[in-house]
Amino acid sequence: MNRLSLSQAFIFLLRRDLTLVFRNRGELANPLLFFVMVITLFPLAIGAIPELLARIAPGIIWVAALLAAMLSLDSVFRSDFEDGSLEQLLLSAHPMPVLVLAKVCAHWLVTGLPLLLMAPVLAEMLGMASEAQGILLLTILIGTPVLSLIGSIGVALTIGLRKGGIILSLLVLPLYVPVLIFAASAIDGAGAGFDVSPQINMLLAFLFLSVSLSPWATSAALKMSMS
Amino acid sequence: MFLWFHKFGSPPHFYRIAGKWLPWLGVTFGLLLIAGLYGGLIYAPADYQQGESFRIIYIHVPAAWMSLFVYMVMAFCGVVIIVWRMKLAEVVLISSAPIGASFTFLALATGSLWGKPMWGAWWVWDARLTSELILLFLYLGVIGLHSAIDDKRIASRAVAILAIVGVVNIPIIHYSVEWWNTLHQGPTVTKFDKPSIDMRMLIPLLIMALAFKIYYVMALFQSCRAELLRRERNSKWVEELSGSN
Amino acid sequence: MSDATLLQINNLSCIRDDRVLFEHLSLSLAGGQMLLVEGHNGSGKTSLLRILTGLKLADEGDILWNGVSITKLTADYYEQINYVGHHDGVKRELTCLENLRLVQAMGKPADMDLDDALEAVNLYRYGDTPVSNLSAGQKRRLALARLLVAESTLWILDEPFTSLDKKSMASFETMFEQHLQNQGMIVMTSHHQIDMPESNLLRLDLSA
Amino acid sequence: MSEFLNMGGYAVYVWSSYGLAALILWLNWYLPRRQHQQLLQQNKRRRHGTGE
Repeated sequence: MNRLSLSQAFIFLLRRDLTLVFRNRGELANPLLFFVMVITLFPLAIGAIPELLARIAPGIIWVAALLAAMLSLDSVFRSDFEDGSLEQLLLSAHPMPVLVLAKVCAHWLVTGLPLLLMAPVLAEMLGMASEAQGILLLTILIGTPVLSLIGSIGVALTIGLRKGGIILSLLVLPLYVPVLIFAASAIDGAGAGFDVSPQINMLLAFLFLSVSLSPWATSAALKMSMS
Repeated sequence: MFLWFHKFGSPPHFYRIAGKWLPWLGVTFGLLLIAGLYGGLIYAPADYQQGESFRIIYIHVPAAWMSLFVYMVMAFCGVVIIVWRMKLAEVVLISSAPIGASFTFLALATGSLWGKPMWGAWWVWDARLTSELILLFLYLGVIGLHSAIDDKRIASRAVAILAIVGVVNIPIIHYSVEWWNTLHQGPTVTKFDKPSIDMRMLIPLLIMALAFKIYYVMALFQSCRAELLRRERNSKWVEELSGSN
Repeated sequence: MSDATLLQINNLSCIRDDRVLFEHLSLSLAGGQMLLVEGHNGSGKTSLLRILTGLKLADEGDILWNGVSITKLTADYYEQINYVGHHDGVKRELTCLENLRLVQAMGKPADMDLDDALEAVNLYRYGDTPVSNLSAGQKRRLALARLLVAESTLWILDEPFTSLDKKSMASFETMFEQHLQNQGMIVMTSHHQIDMPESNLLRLDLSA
Repeated sequence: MSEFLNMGGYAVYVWSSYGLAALILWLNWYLPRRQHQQLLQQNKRRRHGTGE
């Protein structure tokens, strides 16, 4: 028998990770619930003033998405690290960055994508202008994979630590700043009726940059963490 | 060239050389500092708009420059660590982090001290201050990660990766923040570094910048020597060192 | 496999938190030979094995595979080795068969039917059982089944007989002998008494 | 002289900037130096402890 081709290996690992998640269905909803709850807290904290909420809705939704993405990150490599599957992946004959990309894709499909489905509901609850809602979805679609990709570097660096959680946020959040700026401003701009293609193009550029660079950094960091 | 690099990179050799250079660096720094202070505090005329308060830039601007410069040095060390696994680069990287963080903090604090009389508030979301704040977080991440990992050789590789990732992101973060700033506040905010600065103001600034750079090398050597002793305390050269004293 | 297949350890040193685990270690292993690494707890057995896999970097020295450093070979070397460490490296949520399929997908599949492999480690009945329902010994056997389904020359085994009973130990010893007869190589640690022919067995004691 | 110290009314801001800078630069130089000396002494003690 022959070794799997690279794309076959990629798809195999992606499917394996999805299978694993569906056999642990209980955890599937957690990041989404977190996302919804954080957003619910804002009207409670600052008062349910429609104009104010509509004004800050893009910011709230994006900050909540950012936190949800960050908190769910730990599960990308955690179980593989604990049961020894990760060292077997590192010793695989396939290039590690490709395998990392497969795992991050799977992770995004189960944590990032649900946010996309929930966002219109939340946008409506916060009274966001309907012109802005399409752009909101677009920014989440392009932006959350970037968060997963950058975040995976941080997880890989801290996976071996007993108290990795806090330090992970310290490492990852500053790197999320550009995505946050451009995504929130695109939604703002769309609400005010401006052309937001520059912001969307920037987000796309971030996506391409992080797809091509971050898997290398993540696999280097995983190698470091396993040694 | 490579041989020299290799020899310079050996811990005992660097330890000795750094010890020899330290006094000279100290003297150079002292002279530059006196010149810079004289130039900045006395020789340079007061700014026609900001009055005497502009003299804070002789601390603020060199500190801000150094905060970026030190991070570049760290990222360079990161590449050397990943590619050549050189011990000295590990020591330089981690010794640089607190110094760089200090410069960043100094830039932030002096920016705030300058902003109070100028803007009437201790903090405004000015592009440079915001970037410096994020840079400070990046430094704290490096320091935090290094101290969280017990095995120092593994910790060095971890911060090497982090520094490289950080340096790729710094320009992106910087321009994002700049862009965000013009979007929300308009370009009316007075900037420190005006393109047309008086020569009598500029020269002391450059002297101070040079003094800070020399200071960085001096503080770096000092703290590298301590770090080398700590890491290599069981090696032969350290034992010989304590024997000869 | 030709006779040229050779694993060389050159002047290897490993230092952990100031403590020298081993220093200037040199030896070589040819096809058909087995290296048994011995030593008390904390003498660096696991570290040596992990350095051999390339997961861990040595503080000094080099590992050569057919004369080429493994740090240069990476994927070409990984294709030649199989590692079973302290952790079983199997997913509890997946069934035995799914786990073995994953092993094949990530490595170089051997010409062995997965059912036959399960039969060989006496797990045939459990093919569709999730691993979470298996006992510790059964999980260990499943972990060792990776040696059969992914083709490799060098087996690196860290305490392979943990939680195994006498009977399964004996059957794995037969499997190891088979591998050596096919000019394979084994590097392993074990607290258990190994009942294998001494003729092609090398011993390395790290506590000395 | 007092005019110089007064800094055109900005004395608090200017001098606290320079003071802070002096403090931070001094700390970054002094702390590693002290550590270095402590390590040297520790080594000496260890050497004499095991050597004889």
